[in-house]
Amino acid sequence: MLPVLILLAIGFQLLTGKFLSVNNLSIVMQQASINIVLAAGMTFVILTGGIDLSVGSVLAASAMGALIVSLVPGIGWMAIPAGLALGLMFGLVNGALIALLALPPFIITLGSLTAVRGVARLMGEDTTVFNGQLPFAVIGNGSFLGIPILALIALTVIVACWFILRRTVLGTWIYAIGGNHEAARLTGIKVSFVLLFVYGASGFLAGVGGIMSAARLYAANGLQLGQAYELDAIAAVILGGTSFVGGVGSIWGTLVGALIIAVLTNGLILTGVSDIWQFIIKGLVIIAAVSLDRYRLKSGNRT
Amino acid sequence: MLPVLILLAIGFQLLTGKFLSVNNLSIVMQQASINIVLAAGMTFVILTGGIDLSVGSVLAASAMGALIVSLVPGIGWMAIPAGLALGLMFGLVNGALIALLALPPFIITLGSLTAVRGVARLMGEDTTVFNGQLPFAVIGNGSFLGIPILALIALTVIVACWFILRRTVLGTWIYAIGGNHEAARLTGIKVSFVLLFVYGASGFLAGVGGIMSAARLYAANGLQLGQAYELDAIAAVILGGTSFVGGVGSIWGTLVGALIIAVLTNGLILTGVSDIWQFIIKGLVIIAAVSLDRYRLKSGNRT
Amino acid sequence: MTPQEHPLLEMRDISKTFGSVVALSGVSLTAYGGEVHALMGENGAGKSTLMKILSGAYTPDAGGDIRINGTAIQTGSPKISQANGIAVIYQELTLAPNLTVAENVFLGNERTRRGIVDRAAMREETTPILKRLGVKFSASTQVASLSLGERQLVEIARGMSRGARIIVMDEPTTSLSSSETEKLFDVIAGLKAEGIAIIYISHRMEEIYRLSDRCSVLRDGHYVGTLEHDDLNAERLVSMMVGRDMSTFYTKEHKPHTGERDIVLSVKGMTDSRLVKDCSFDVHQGEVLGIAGLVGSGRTELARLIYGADPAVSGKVFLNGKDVTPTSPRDALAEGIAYLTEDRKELGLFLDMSISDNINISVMENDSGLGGTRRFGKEEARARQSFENLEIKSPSSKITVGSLSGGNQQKVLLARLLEAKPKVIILDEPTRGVDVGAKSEIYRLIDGLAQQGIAIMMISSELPEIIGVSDRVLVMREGVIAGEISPQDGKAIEQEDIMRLSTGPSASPSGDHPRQTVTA
Amino acid sequence: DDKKLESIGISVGLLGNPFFVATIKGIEDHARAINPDVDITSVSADYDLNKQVSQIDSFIAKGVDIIMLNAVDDEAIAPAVMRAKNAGIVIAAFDVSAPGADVTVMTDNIAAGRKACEYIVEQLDGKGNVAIIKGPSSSSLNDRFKGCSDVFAAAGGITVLSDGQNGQGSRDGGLQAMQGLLTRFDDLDAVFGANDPMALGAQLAAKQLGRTNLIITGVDGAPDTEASLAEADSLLKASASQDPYTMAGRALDMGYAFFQGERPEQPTVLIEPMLITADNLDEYKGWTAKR
Ligand SMILES: Nc1ncnc2c1ncn2[C@@H]1O[C@H](COP(=O)(O)OP(=O)(O)OP(=O)(O)O)[C@@H](O)[C@H]1O
Ligand SMILES: Nc1ncnc2c1ncn2[C@@H]1O[C@H](COP(=O)(O)OP(=O)(O)OP(=O)(O)O)[C@@H](O)[C@H]1O
Ligand SMILES: [Mg+2]
Ligand SMILES: [Mg+2]
Repeated sequence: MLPVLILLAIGFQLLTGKFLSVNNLSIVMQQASINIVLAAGMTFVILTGGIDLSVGSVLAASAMGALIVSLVPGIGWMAIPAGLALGLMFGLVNGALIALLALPPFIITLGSLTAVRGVARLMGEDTTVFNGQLPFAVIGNGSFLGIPILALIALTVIVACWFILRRTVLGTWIYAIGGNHEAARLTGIKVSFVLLFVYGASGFLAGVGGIMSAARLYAANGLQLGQAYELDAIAAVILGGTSFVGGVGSIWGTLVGALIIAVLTNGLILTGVSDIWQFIIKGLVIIAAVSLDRYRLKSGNRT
Repeated sequence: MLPVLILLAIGFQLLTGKFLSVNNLSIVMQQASINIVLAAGMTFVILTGGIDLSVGSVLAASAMGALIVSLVPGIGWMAIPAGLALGLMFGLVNGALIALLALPPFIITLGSLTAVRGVARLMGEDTTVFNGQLPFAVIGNGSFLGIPILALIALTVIVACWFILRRTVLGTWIYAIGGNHEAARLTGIKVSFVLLFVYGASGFLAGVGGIMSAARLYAANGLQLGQAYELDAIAAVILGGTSFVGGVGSIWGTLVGALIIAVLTNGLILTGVSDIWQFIIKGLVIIAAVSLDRYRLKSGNRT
Repeated sequence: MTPQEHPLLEMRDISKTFGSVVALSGVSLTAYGGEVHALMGENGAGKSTLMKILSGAYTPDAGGDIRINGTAIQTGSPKISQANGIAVIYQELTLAPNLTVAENVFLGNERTRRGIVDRAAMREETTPILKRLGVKFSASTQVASLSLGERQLVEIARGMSRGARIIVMDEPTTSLSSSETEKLFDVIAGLKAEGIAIIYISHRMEEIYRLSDRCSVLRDGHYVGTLEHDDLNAERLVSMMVGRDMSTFYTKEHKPHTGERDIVLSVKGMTDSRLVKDCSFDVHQGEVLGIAGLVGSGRTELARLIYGADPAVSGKVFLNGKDVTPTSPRDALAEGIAYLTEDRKELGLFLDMSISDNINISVMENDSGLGGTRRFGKEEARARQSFENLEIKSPSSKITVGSLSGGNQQKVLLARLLEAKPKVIILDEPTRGVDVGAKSEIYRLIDGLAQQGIAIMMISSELPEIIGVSDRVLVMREGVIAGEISPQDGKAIEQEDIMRLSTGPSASPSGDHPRQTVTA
Repeated sequence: DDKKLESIGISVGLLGNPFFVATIKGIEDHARAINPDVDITSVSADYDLNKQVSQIDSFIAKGVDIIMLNAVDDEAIAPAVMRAKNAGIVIAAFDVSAPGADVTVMTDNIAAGRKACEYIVEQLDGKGNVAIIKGPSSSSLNDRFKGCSDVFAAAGGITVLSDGQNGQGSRDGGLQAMQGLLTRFDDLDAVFGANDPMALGAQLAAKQLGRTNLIITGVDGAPDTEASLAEADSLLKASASQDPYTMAGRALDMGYAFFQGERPEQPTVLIEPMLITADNLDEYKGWTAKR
């Protein structure tokens, strides 16, 4: 998919003359960052052959949690740990249901998509919680050596995930479970533990996404925030070449997939195409991208 | 899942005293009808191991098409064929890309979810198209022998799908492809034809849903109509026991799954629970329903 | 062998029920260090289940216990079984195809350095084991690209790598060819000398005679008895296994091919992009042509090319003189070429569908009524006819095919093939994983088909089977046809002839491959 | 004797929006003043017409006395309204008109757009480059867009650089759309966001890119808008504010009167929005103020 990404970047540069400016690239990275973080967690989950539809809702709940805590005098510094803990907790609940009770991931996480959304709304009683003096606002708006901190977080997450997947035993187990669930069990791999880990990780990273979103917007709304984010995250993973049946894929592919989505969104806005046509073009480019990629690889695998 | 449905119905009756009234049951059937029709098409697709995310957008485009045609003097009667043809066309395009180019269904239909949404908006230039004298309004509001016509359509679709799945060669092929794609090819089954059929059918039924929606509302809006309907349709299919990997499931299960969702939505409104708690309860009931079902069957299959 | 005084392994009074199915009832088994203990029984007798209990994959019903060196161990945990030195090489392979050979060998047992997976060390440790097994692939090969037989060897390497004291091999040779089998036997001899106990499950008598010190027999989940090596003979074993006598094994009543019979199938210059090069041969009416060769010699690939399952680079297929070169299996079937896959679970059966559906699937189209509606009466009649013709043992044709034993599954697949009324049948390892009883029934069936004038190609890695069933044998080596062997003057084909051709000097990659014709 | 008000159904476009939370509070307070034990069910249609029609049907089945309706579509909701009326239920529309409703109370959205953009024209002395961030198509957002566009068109020196970008009605969307606008145009003087979340998002983008010489206005007067206006360095300078609490409460009162058989002289009431800036902030009674 990397060639597709490069083609798109060059195309938008030719069309707008502004796409490849340092300024805009940093905006693209920033816009991509939350989806990259969610998609990284989703990569773990999809590699085991599962799916996590609840990430958008968990992100909303974590952002709400972080903002609410940040407003409590005296313990404002607890905001980040609180948001992360919330995300991790929801992820572990998903994981426990899926790993220990052997329930189907799609329905379980669809259920938590709905239920956690309700919790997120309840937390703010359906209003927007905002904090103009957000103690961790620098995360959303600062930059380090000219690179937005949001983008740095996303890259750190990607590198950490790469390390886990490729350099640790746990990573090998994740691939093994996706490749052959039963074989993994028979060789003595703690399948439940690994599943608990991947859903926990996905929830935790959704928590990270919640913190990032809160820091960027100084505000969170339990209902609107994170709606349909799961689709973008899954799209990034699958565009990146990870197979839906599990066992095959890489975190770098996910990074490229997420960047393609961000470049498309940003580039189309820059060209000034109307909102309606942005939809149509975005859909067609996604289809064209997979077709091109498939044609390039000339392989017949189905995902 | 049938026991869950019955439990829910009895529960809501005890709580509200109004749930099981003839009037309310006919409303529930009416509310469920569009999702039943979409979920029927989705059952075909998921049985082959695929997925169709574009149904909501296709429904919107078909409804727009039908309404726009209904407003053209002289050819108003063409509205229904036009809406159905639009749905079928989009479905066949999905099917052709997936069957002939062997592209991954998730990404292709995610692309068409976006692109077709754009087309639907373009058709009405982002406004609501309205026709107070809709020639086929009886579909949405009439009833026959006391049963709403919408519900009759949904039941007819279910029976027709049951017939195709259980009484025709094509249906057997659909199960075979989902059960073992490569074995199906090696036994001489026309795999591409079957895939073209299932995505075509899903698109066509989304077209039927579009007509039903237009007839019910006398109106359509390219942007809002059908948003996230794919999730409800998929949820109905999976709740109904159809396996995500394909090959296992039944259309009756889908009917029950769709009814559970409709009963939950309607019942919770009747009890007067607040919107937020409706979310939370709905999510938890979905999770509880699969757990209960799994426990009841005591089987270890994962979907 | 020097049998020790105390058994290394004792399994006592093991029972296991799956729902209403009693897979094992009160079975006991002992094994001493340094012995090969064979386990035999018909398909579904409970052999694999017993071994899965030993490995911790299944938890046995309460009552029995497993003792290692006299100490009872906890059952139902793969980890604990492994820790007690038990390694099981399963019949259904337990490899992750997306990982490399070394990663699979060390799966669940990874080597790490400071918490980081040490792939280099795993490769280094795997390489000598692979060398001992004499395989062609390396430790860093992706398992997905290996053939079934090669995967089996990876599975064996895993067992060896764990330094186990008890190694169970559940039908390890089903996808190995004779030379690989020989290598495996050497390995087993070595393990035995090291004092390891080996439990060896197989349906092949010759292997049991050669390898085993003792042989226990199961029937319908019950323990029948144990024979010492010196008491082993076919009649006793078979009668213990099936509870009745069995007369003939290989049947050959069809007229062997003679020059004047019509050529039905003619393959010319078949070549693909990977392995198969320029394969040409004919099959005559009523002839059984055996195809022999080592694992990975390209027999399956050649068959798939003829069947149109994979794209050929060049080459034509003629049927009764007419060019019918198929581009899809559907084409091939329509022309009258049928293919029985070597991998019945992955590529053949629809395990969740009924036996009747599995038999009818490729012809129900022709039977169907208006709008493609199925005619269940007709289908049921076909299924019943197949049950009769092939002696399929099942209470009903409505139950799912997944619940049948291996031999009966294979017959269902054969029944499907025959419903297409083929002129040519390609059988790929038709008796893999099938018990003795069913095996001889399948041989009788092949013979009957040849008598009806059908041209048959039979790929097999079991040399006695190739020799016992075929009229003529082609031997493949590295994708080309290395030679052809036909019996002459009443003298039968010898195993050595086949071995010589299949292992012979490596064919040059670019040059032409002169075909040897050997006459016995 | 008065008929007893026993149950009310409320359906709003999107409950997660604080605006609607305030409307519901208004309705609840006014209804409880009439009957403390009144049964109130409020649901969100999530801007889905099918869903809203289903909800109205469910309210009919439940047999509520009054349906408080914030229509997802100001035209297409007509058939459902007819059904409810035929079932003898009073329909009170608020915020968005609904054809056939018995009473209607709403903000004058054209005026809201006009006021917010007149402020821009004034501050720019009638000269400059401006952009409009629109929202998802809906009658209230479209009216504000129209009110604003008319003002810009009438002012000779104003150039509208872009009015086709969609901020999705949210902070996030506004931020993203504004990042695009600021990259495309170096000489933007002012931006109108069709609602406050989009305007606040636009402000975040501008601040991040270090832009200070910019005027942003919005519509709503939400609590976070108030907070922003109070800050010295706020780029958000003005917002045409609505009063959801009062508006919805009034709709309930009128609906109740209708329920008692009184026919109002004016079935439709338009509430004039108030333009709030840093200067008149203290006079403004916010959405969440105690009443
Ligand atoms: N997971 C399971 N669930 C239900 N029944 C099972 C299961 N596994 C095995 N069985 C049944 O238990 C019996 C014994 O099966 P097992 O696989 O042990 O036989 P086997 O002797 O290994 O046969 P084969 O020679 O074909 O490998 C069979 O009737 C089989 O159908
Ligand atoms: N999908 C694949 N990708 C890459 N290589 C493959 C693939 N399938 C088979 N091969 C290789 O092609 C060679 C020929 O395999 P083939 O299955 O045709 O051999 P065979 O003689 O039939 O042996 P077997 O007894 O294992 O079936 C083997 O070396 C195998 O590793
Ligand atoms: Mg077995
Ligand atoms: Mg083979």
